Amino acid sequence: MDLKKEQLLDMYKKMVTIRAFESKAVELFAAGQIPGFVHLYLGEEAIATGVCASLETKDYIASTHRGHGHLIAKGGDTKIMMAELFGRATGYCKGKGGSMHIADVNLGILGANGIVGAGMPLATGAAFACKYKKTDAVAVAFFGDGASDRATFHESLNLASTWKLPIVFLCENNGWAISNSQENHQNITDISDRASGYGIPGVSVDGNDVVAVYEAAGAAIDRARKGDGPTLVECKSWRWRGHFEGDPGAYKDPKDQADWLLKDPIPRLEKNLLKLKYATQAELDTIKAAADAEIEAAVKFAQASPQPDPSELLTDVYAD
Amino acid sequence: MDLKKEQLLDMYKKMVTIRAFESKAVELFAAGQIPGFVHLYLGEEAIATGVCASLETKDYIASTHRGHGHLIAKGGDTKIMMAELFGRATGYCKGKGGSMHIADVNLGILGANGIVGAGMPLATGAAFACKYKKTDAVAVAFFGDGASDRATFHESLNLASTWKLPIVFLCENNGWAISNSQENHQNITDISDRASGYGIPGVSVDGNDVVAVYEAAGAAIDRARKGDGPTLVECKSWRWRGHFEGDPGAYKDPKDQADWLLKDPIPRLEKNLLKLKYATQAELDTIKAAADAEIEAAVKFAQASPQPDPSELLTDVYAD
Amino acid sequence: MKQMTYAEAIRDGMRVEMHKDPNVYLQGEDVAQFGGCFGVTAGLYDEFGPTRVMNTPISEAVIVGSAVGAALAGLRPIAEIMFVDFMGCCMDELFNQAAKLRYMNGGKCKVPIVVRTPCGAGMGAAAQHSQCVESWFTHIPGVKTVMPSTPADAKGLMIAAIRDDNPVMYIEHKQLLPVPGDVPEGEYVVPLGKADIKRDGSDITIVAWSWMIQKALAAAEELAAKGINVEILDPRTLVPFDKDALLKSVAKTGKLLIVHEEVKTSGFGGEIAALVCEEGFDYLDAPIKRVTAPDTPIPFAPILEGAFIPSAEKIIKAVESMF
Amino acid sequence: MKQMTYAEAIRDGMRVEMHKDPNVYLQGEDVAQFGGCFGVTAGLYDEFGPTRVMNTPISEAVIVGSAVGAALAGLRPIAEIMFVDFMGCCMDELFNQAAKLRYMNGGKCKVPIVVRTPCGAGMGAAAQHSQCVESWFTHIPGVKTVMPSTPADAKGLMIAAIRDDNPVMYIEHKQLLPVPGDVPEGEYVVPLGKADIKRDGSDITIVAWSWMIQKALAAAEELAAKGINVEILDPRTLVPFDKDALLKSVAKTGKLLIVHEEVKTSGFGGEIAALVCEEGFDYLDAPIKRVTAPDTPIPFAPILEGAFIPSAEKIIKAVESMF
Ligand SMILES: Cc1ncc(C[n+]2csc(CCOP(=O)(O)OP(=O)(O)O)c2C)c(N)n1
Ligand SMILES: Cc1ncc(C[n+]2csc(CCOP(=O)(O)OP(=O)(O)O)c2C)c(N)n1
Ligand SMILES: [Mg+2]
Ligand SMILES: [Mg+2]
Repeated sequence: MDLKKEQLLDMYKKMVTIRAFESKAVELFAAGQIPGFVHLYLGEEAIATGVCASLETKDYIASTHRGHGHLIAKGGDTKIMMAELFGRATGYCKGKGGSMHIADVNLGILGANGIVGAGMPLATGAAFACKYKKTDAVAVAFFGDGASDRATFHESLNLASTWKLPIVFLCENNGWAISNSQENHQNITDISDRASGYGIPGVSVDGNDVVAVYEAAGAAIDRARKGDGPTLVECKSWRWRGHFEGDPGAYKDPKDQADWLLKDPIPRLEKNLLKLKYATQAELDTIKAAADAEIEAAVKFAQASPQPDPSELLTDVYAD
Repeated sequence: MDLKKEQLLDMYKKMVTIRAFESKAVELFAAGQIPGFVHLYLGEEAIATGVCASLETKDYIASTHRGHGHLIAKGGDTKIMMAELFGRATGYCKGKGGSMHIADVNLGILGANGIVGAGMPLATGAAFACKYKKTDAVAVAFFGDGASDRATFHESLNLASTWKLPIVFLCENNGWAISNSQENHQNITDISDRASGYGIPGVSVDGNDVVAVYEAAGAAIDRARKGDGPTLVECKSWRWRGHFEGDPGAYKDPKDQADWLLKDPIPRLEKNLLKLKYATQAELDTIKAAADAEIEAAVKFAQASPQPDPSELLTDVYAD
Repeated sequence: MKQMTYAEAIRDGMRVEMHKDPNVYLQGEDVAQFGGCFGVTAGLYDEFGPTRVMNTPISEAVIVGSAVGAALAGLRPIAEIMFVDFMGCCMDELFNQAAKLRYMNGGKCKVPIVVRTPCGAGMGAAAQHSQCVESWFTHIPGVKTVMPSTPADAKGLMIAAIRDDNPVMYIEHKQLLPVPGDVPEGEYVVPLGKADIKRDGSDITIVAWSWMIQKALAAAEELAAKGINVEILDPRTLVPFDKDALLKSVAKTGKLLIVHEEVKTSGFGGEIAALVCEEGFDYLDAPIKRVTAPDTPIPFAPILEGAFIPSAEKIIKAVESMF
Repeated sequence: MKQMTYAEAIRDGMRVEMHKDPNVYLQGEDVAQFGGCFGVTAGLYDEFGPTRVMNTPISEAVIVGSAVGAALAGLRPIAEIMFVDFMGCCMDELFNQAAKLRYMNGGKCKVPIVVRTPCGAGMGAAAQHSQCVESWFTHIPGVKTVMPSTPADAKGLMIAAIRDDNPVMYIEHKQLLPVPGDVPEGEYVVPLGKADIKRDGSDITIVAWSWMIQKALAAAEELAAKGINVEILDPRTLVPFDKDALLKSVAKTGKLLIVHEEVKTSGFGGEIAALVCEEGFDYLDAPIKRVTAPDTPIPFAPILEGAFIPSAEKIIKAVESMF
């Protein structure tokens, strides 16, 4: 592990910001302030954070329906994000996208996506563009365990491998595809086992250990950047909430849920930081408080933002 | 190998019948007597023959655009087949299907298919029906190396494995997807390597050795019939002709082509039969001559058959 | 008669047939214990067990494709696609497989599958979870397309769809799922291809289906107060389409307004307009008009989504413009 | 001007843009050395090399989906789908990705891709390799749909399609590929959304596109001999659709016959009929009619396929019935 203090503290800041954003989204949804479907990243903060720590703005990511964490980790502004969740004109998508389509294209985000697995072909194409233009940028496709059963997984990994594209396929295995547990939707334990079918390396790591994620994803990103082609990285974690807000997640075994809550990635990183003496508890508390304050401000911004003008319905369909 | 004499001779008969049928199709297409697209099975006769030797009428197969061999091996009548290639009312599909859709549904054939890879989901469903109805029938999905890159490959193997369905995924790796050689469309050598991504066994065999095919496919079929779930079987062979008649196949290396022609599965089986003293050369010649005669008769039948009545255009769209 | 919601009525239709015919089974994402994303299949897993109500992986192509294969092998599958918006992930299986296998095999097989799927906007689900694309399916010979607007129709058409020997797209509207209504008990069948007059009238015919029937009914009440007596025709199934019923109504009223939630261009309204032009031109005493969604993706913000969905107000305005 | 076939003209359009803009590249099954299933891309691999003309695996979803991703990252991909019949294998990538990303992102990105694909019957290729389904694409806001009928249009529209910042379905007709014609050299652009009068006339307007222009022209010659002077309007692009040109023509002739090779129900003809009803009803002195393929899959036997395809004879009969 060759993580510097600032890097690790920056990851900590990202993770608690995601945590604060998502925790607030729980409240706001329950209070009826956020319309539509909201899929939260609570418990999975270490994955996006650990991965994006090795990415620059020029690099691409494809996000998912569970995309808030990806956007924050890639550098998104929580005010503009919150405004989008509220459907306001000041949001990233001018209120046209909402939680399921939230993205900042200027940060290299190829869209959050309401179609499970749809991000993989997009990221494959972006990776092709990086190779074609001979930039040293790379692409990362985030997707879930459920998405690893979709058509697009297979076609994307096969093409990316055959063309040796600079891409990382980053599977967030949180154990569930809505109500369907992993063992009910595929007959394998390690999704990284699928890599060999494409002639690429596959690796599985503890997705609740941000350092482990950073190292595995970082190595894969390096490999891609050097021109050695794609890697399949599986990060094993757990979806704390129901599939979307409103789903109580009654299908989960309470014991499993309790066990996983104990594996919370944030205290784990805290312990690490304290042990390394990179921060005191007071300093960590300050970072957390700042994240909470940032999100409070984001909510205020969103609430004070105007609704889109109804004429916006008809704009942005075609580019001229 | 526990193949009885009659079995082996029956395979020989099937193989030479396929050879005769396809050789005649070359001529007829060149002479302008067969319209549309014709994809020939020349050189791959051992695969369908070796596989179908373990199947009964109640068992299902999904065929492909290169389907004549499958149909003959599953028990199809060459007269009715030839009539279909000619587009005559007496053909298997009343002239509505042609070479690309030729099938006998009463032999458990789920259709030849013009959509690459489309047979795999169909066979998966038929295998589900076998399990659901608790018959001990099984399904075999034939598909090519090219088809192993399609969406449907992935989704079918995953579902069949998760549900432990009685099915064999039978890949005919003939080295080519039209003009694209295997190494240009996938970054693996053995397509059977894809099996582990679904938690099922995978095996690769010499597809020009009918006995090897029989054994590998037979073991997989047995496994399926016993309720132990799917197997991926890859049979390596070579497409002798262009992709379809009319394609000279100029992209093939002449040396590769010559090498593979030497691996002709029919003389290979002949040698075996002679060595085992299951037949004399004269007996084999008689079988061949009978096959040729059968195909001649099939052509006559087709040529003498009526065109479909134009009113047939509008029938068979819906079942009432 | 029993009072139940549209969702319950759909389920009741499936139940009746699953009890009657052991070859009927249900597969889809989260349809088992979870009861489906909208609760439509709740309880069926407990009632019929894990061999007849099955969760699938997220694999739309094989959900539909395996249903086709199972149907060829003698079963009568009901396959749920969680949102009609996802049909792009399994279009080949519907379009080139389910729809054509019978024809390509010279009529020697049949493909009795029902693809159940919810459509429609109104819940802030944005561009990929709110659409209506029924005209696509009507453009595929070999497929039937069913779009019930009431609980009773939902049940009766479900039973008819399951019994039909052809692939049927059965499209439920998300906004209608909680709507209650009287539903006949037992084997209640509404034949495919028979329209229903949802409101008798004499001055103008509105043809609408699914959720839009409610919008049309609301508009008709207000128009009645203004002295315009609207007839509302619900085709219930777009294929087969009950042309005779429509022509009869237009012959009576002389005017036709088409209302649909699909985007305008190449929505099924175009087909209806063309049909009436071809066979009922002389009945018309005013141009046929359409009230539809605009040609845009569906926006997230409620204020924009509200402007997207055809409203009673827009229907009223369009009707008034025709007098 | 240079004499070339429609296939050569398509290729010439691609060549011009590939020389001009290094971000334009081509991917698809067998498009490289093999030159594509119909030879349309022959020579491009030799001219532009393996980094700009690439064979893909048989993976339609990622052919289109990766084109979308590459476009988001600044390239201008041309993706070939070997037959339009296979669009069901990548419909989601067109429908929910290419078409909607711009809107869903509040206009902050663009998706300049061209999906080139051949359509049409007439070669005995049967039910899964002979279809026309353009109306599907016209039902997807965000996508443009181009269907050239002549070599010159093929080239000019190809260049316009590549330069367009939106996803464009560019649909070539297999029967037109070998047809020769005069084609301007260099950067010849035919703007999307501008119809062309393929034959001037005064008695009736026929709107047709792609291969059907040839059928309509043949019919018009015979009808001229019978004293009926047909105007043939080729919209060239269905989205955007040149409504003004059509209304102008119908205003002149008073009659409209729509001819398309798609099956009848929910073909684009319905949309045209509805448009003219809405905005040109008073111009009409006879009911709008359609000559289309019947609502069936496409049969293999040449005698049946011949009966499937709309013919000059059927057009003549339909025109005569309108006088
Ligand atoms: C093609 C498609 N099928 C189904 C859905 C409905 N759906 C949304 S999220 C989801 C589960 C996704 O599971 P996974 O990929 O593991 O991601 P997670 O939600 O666990 O993060 C499903 C089935 C969809 N949006 N798109
Ligand atoms: C979905 C789809 N994509 C492309 C094609 C065009 N096509 C027909 S056969 C073929 C090659 C198939 O290769 P393979 O699966 O190896 O079978 P083979 O022809 O070698 O037997 C292609 C690309 C098709 N029919 N369907
Ligand atoms: Mg998951
Ligand atoms: Mg092959």
